[in-house]
Amino acid sequence: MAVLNDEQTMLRDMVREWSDEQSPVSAFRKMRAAAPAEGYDPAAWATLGEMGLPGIVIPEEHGGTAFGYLSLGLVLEQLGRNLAASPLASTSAAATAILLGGSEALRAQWLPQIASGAVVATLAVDEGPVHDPAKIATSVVDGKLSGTKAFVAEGDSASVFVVATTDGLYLVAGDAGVTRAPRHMADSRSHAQVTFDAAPAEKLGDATLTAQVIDRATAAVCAEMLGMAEQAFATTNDYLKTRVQFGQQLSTFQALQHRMAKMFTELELMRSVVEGALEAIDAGRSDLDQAVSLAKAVASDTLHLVSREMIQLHGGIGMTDDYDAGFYLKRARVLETMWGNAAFHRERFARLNGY
Amino acid sequence: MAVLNDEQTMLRDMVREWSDEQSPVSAFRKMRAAAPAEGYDPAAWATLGEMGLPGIVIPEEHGGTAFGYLSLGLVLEQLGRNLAASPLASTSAAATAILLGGSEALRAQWLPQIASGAVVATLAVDEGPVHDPAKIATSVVDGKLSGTKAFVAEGDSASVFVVATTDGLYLVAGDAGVTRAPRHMADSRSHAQVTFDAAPAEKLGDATLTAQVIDRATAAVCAEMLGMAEQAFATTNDYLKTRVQFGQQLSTFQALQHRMAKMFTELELMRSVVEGALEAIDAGRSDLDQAVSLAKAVASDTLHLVSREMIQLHGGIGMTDDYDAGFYLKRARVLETMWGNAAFHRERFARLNGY
Amino acid sequence: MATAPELDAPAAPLDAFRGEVRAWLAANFPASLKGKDNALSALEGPTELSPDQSAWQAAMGEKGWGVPSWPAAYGGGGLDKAQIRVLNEEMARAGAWNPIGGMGVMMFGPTLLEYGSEAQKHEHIPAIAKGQVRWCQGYSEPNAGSDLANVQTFAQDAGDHYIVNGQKTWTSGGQWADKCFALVRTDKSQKHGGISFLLLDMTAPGVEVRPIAMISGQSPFCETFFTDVKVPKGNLVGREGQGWEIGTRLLQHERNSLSGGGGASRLFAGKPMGKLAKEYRGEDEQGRVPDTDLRMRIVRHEMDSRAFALTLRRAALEAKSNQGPSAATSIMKNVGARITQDRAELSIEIMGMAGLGWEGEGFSEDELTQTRTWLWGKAVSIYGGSTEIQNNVISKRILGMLDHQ
Amino acid sequence: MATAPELDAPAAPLDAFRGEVRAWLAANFPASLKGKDNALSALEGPTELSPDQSAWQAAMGEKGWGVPSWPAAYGGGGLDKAQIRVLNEEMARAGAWNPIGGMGVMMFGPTLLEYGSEAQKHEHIPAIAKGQVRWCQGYSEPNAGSDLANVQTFAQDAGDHYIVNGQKTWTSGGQWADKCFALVRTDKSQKHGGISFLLLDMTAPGVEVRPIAMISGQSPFCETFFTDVKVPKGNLVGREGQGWEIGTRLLQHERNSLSGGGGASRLFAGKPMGKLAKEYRGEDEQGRVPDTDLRMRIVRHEMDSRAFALTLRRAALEAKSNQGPSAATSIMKNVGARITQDRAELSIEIMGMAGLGWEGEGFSEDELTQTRTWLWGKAVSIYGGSTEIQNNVISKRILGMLDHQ
Repeated sequence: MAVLNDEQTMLRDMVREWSDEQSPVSAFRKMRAAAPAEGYDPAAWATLGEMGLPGIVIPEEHGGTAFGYLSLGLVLEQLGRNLAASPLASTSAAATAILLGGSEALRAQWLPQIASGAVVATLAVDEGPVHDPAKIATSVVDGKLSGTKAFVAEGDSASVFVVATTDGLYLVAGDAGVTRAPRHMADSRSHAQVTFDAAPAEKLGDATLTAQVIDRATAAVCAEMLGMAEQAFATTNDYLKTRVQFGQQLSTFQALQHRMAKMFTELELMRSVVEGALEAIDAGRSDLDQAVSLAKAVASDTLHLVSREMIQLHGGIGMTDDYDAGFYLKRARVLETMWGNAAFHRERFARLNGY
Repeated sequence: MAVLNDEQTMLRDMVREWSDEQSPVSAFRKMRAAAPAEGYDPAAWATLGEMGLPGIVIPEEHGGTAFGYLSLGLVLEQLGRNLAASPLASTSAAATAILLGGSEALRAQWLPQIASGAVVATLAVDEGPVHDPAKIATSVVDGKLSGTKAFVAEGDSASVFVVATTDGLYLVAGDAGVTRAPRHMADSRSHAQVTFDAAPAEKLGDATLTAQVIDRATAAVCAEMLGMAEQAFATTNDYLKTRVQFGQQLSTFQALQHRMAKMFTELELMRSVVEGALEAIDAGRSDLDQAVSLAKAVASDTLHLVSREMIQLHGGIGMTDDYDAGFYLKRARVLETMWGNAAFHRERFARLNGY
Repeated sequence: MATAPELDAPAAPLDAFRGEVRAWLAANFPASLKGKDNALSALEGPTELSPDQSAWQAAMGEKGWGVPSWPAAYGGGGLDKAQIRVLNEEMARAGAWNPIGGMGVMMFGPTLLEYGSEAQKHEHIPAIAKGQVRWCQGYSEPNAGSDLANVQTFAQDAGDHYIVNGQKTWTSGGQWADKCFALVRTDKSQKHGGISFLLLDMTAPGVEVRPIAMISGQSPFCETFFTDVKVPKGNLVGREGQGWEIGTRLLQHERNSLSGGGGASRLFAGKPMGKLAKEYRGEDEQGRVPDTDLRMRIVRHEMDSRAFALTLRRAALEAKSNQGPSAATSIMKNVGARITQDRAELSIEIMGMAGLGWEGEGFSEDELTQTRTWLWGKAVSIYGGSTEIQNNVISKRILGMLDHQ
Repeated sequence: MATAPELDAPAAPLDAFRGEVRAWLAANFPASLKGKDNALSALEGPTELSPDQSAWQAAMGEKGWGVPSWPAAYGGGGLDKAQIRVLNEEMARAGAWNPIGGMGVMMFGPTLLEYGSEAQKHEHIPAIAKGQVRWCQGYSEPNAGSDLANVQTFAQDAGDHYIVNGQKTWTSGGQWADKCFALVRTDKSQKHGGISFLLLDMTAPGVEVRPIAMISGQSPFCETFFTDVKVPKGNLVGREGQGWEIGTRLLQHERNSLSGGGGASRLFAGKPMGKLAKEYRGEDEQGRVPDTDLRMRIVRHEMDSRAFALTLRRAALEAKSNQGPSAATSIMKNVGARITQDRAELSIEIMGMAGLGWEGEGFSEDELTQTRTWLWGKAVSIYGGSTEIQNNVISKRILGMLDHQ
């Protein structure tokens, strides 16, 4: 746990309490059964809005709290622990793009609405099933944006899109020229293919901004992954202490103890790199690209391990849909894939380090 | 264990008995202390010669037994178990080169002397510290061979060299134009830098032959590695049953049991791929290059694991020079490196499979 | 010069049999079914058979070739190993597959042939051979986990019959099964020795099944409840108290079919990973998979698969020779599970988001199948003796290690 | 807006102290010794000090800056944490290193400051601070392994002194040590409570040491035999029976120095792996390490190293705040050992045969050192609490798991 100031500690404790009491995994299970068109529970999102969470990375002048990315990470970690479905990560990344690249008019138009939770925004970058910011065909001609984006998170509900094009980052708002096709994925969250056909667009910045925004979106995802890994591990640890086989608690079997100890070791390293990336963003460090690739690679590998071991160490019950382990496993792979998997970020890290 | 015919079973049992009784690891320890110029115990080599082992891959018409590579592997495995220092692997690979590429006159001249153990032969390919058959500068002009070969196994004692050049494989015999500089390595075996300065050379074959001979030399090394891994594991398993800590045999600790079970699993796979490569050579299979790369990669990884775990599971005593674990560790890394390490063979395997 | 024995040596004297098989297949295997076998179908439950499927099942059932090694006297094929190999080769050549399967064939039939009475064999074996009766397994109980001997389901002696009460779980195909072979307790005074092997009718009064939904979206298992179920004593296989011996023997058949080919090799089916990667990721200027990290992990997996295939071959050769059972057999379950799971994880990684589809538009049928295969595959290291149990077995039985005192 | 606390925040009020340090270093640190510290020197034993080395040791000893946090009253530097950071920064800037080290500094001194009598502190601490007396550790015994409480060496009460008999092993630097702090048994009726912490003179009659040759070719450890060794009772630290408490406290100092920096970070020293790989393997047309498999393993290692560095930083920040001791501390030993060993294995792999030289012609000095470093590094997961013991500790103390009953 990073060293927090008082307001960060309060924020974390508030969200943790809300998550455990109002949004446990059973809330996600209900949402899955209800299958709302948005891909999340609108009432829960409204509550997050009342708590001011959509404004964490938005300046106070635009209705936010400007707590920054470490604070956003604390929130996403707590939500991730119980798999809360919310558009907070996507909306915050899009807000950051508007903040960093938007004109004063654009900021004034959109940031307050985002901060209040009234508008859901998202980032639309990849055009295929694998993250590859170098492979973008979407283009803008005379202020009209055309192209198809695959697997856009929160694409079902977003009314503001921050879109990567051959010419940098653009903002598309409203429904004109926008077609959504939902993609039902294993994690039961919102993903959609979004097609832009001469949609009116306003420029936010060039390819440098695209990269900056993707790095921030990636760090946010890492925070959600940290919470998931933490809780998947804790749930498994509790289960081993409850379950009796051959007359012994599973937690007394040394082979399992050492596996858990090794997983705990990886989790501590994961926490360090994820918090390190969030802090690097807040500090505006020049090597934050490396910090983010380090975080995403380690977070992906660790969550992969923990989600696999959660199933294996639970045995048969972990394979059942009535139990929560499958939710962690499915969401884990989606987040591992999002914004580049461990392999992508290892390659990027090597190149950034010149070898 | 591959299915053996009667003569193979007899051969294996004979060598195993000799190795355990006449050439245990203590014999290697004595050889290290005595540090003979040859890099092995000449008396032991003479005994192997009397047993007919240097002729295993040599046809009967040239004084050998023509048992083939699976049989050679059985012998090297048994010698490897107790780390016997002998030039058998190098000599056999060189003999294979003469057999496959040599004129009738060359075969008649050298194979009988090799089969009897009177002449030690070896293969000289690499010119740097890392195996790379694509990087060869040694060349032949008017039948005179010039170039420098690094880390030639048995380079201290060999009187016949099979040398890779820009133009394929050549045979250099005797001392004319040949200079040796010993390289004292961690495994306390014979390695030398050998410089050829216009040494008289006879051609054996082109680059295809070079590749064929290296594959056979590699498979022979894998067999030695198999014996080493087998014995390192068995010694460790015995130790865990002897050693008592906290009032319990180490072998009763489940965390160690599972580690040993996993290592045993890898060893069984290792045996399959090593025997598979040797059988592919004897059967003249067209995909023996893949079989050899598979064997060397798996053998290297497995011996690496077993030799590391041998030290770790022995604890402090494994770190002492009085104990044998260090010998296995040091020899393991040399053989892992020889003829390409696991990384080299994984790359080669991928290319051979077209991806 | 010594040569290694060939597993696939040509069998010339079998030419006549080969001709017979080929002709029979040509006459009986409907061309419309060529290659239409589906590895996941067992998880989805029985579907309505098409007329061609029904005809094919009836033909194979009549011929006994669905269970080619079983005695002809009980409706089996009565073939020897060489003939079975020819049959398999010709089936593969014709794109035909075996329509007779399930637990009756893989596990229960071989066990009943060994332990059953004449009456029991005549009653049950022909129906299995024809694919007419589905069997399920009543072993696992709630809270017992890997401790199979912890049987609480009790069969009370009531003269000429038993009254069975208790609960089983992980009953594979329980909702579709006609009958159940179960471990029940007939004696509470001893753990292993109090277990008996009993055959139950799933349609009998007092039997209730509830399907269990799995993470892969399928429900191939049930919870099964027995409440005062009346079972004739003629349904006891072997003696009272012999159930643990019979039950573990049956598990050997299960393991052989899981590791030797059956389940595991079906899951291996499909294209090489390198090929799949090139389809989804393209190739670089040197013709390589461009993601170097992924590529090196594909190599490791493909090498692991080949090493496993060579080990299966080696164990088969060793079993044929006089060397006795191969120690390699003990690793099959774990390595098979590892390769199955690694393959699935690599596949979905290669496909990216497309490998994580659940249903609906935007995914190919292969992609949606891959998601389910990946999730279902997590079971292979849990069921039929978990990886942890296998490691215990290796360390105790093969390596001679003892329990903590 | 919230910002993370900075570990390396500028310390303006320390400017005067910084100036003092800089001036003192300029006056006292011999330029010839710049950067000449050697991580392996501790394994090779003491060497003849050059005049410059002697002068540097004497200067630092006199100043007390070799043990900067120790009280000035006992010859220490008497500096606070902020001052120590400045000292370290200025030392690094000047290429200077601490010539005062060894077990007396790392482990025994801090423990004696906590548990020793005034007389003991005045007798021993200043000599350690000046680097004049070498200490060794008498903990491990043959056949005890990781079970440190299995102490057999017996100290018989003989009035004003003890008569000590027994054998210790893994006595680090025993052959070069002047004194030894040892765990001895003063009561055979209880395991932990019968252990006492005793100081012995290595030159006393009845003490014999035999160096143990290691696989790396060095002999940094000894077997130590005590035969009727007479030890005054004034050499008992704390009470009789308090030895286990004092001894484990001392091990905390050892672990802190191994994981926090000291030993481990010394072994990390050296160039980045990517750079080393390019030196030995060249680069491809895109400037990458050409061996793709090796390259991806280098990335993993470098990432692991950075994650560890970030964890060290995080634990330090957490310790400074009021959050209490960080759970991250429990992983330091194992991760430090893993990184040290992975680094060494990667280094010799990169170098190929050149990384496996033992002695003589054909290898650079760096290459020969690398071989020894690799081999010696196998010890870091064994000594000072093996990886297995650390995993036991994590699972019991952090994860709350219990022993098998």
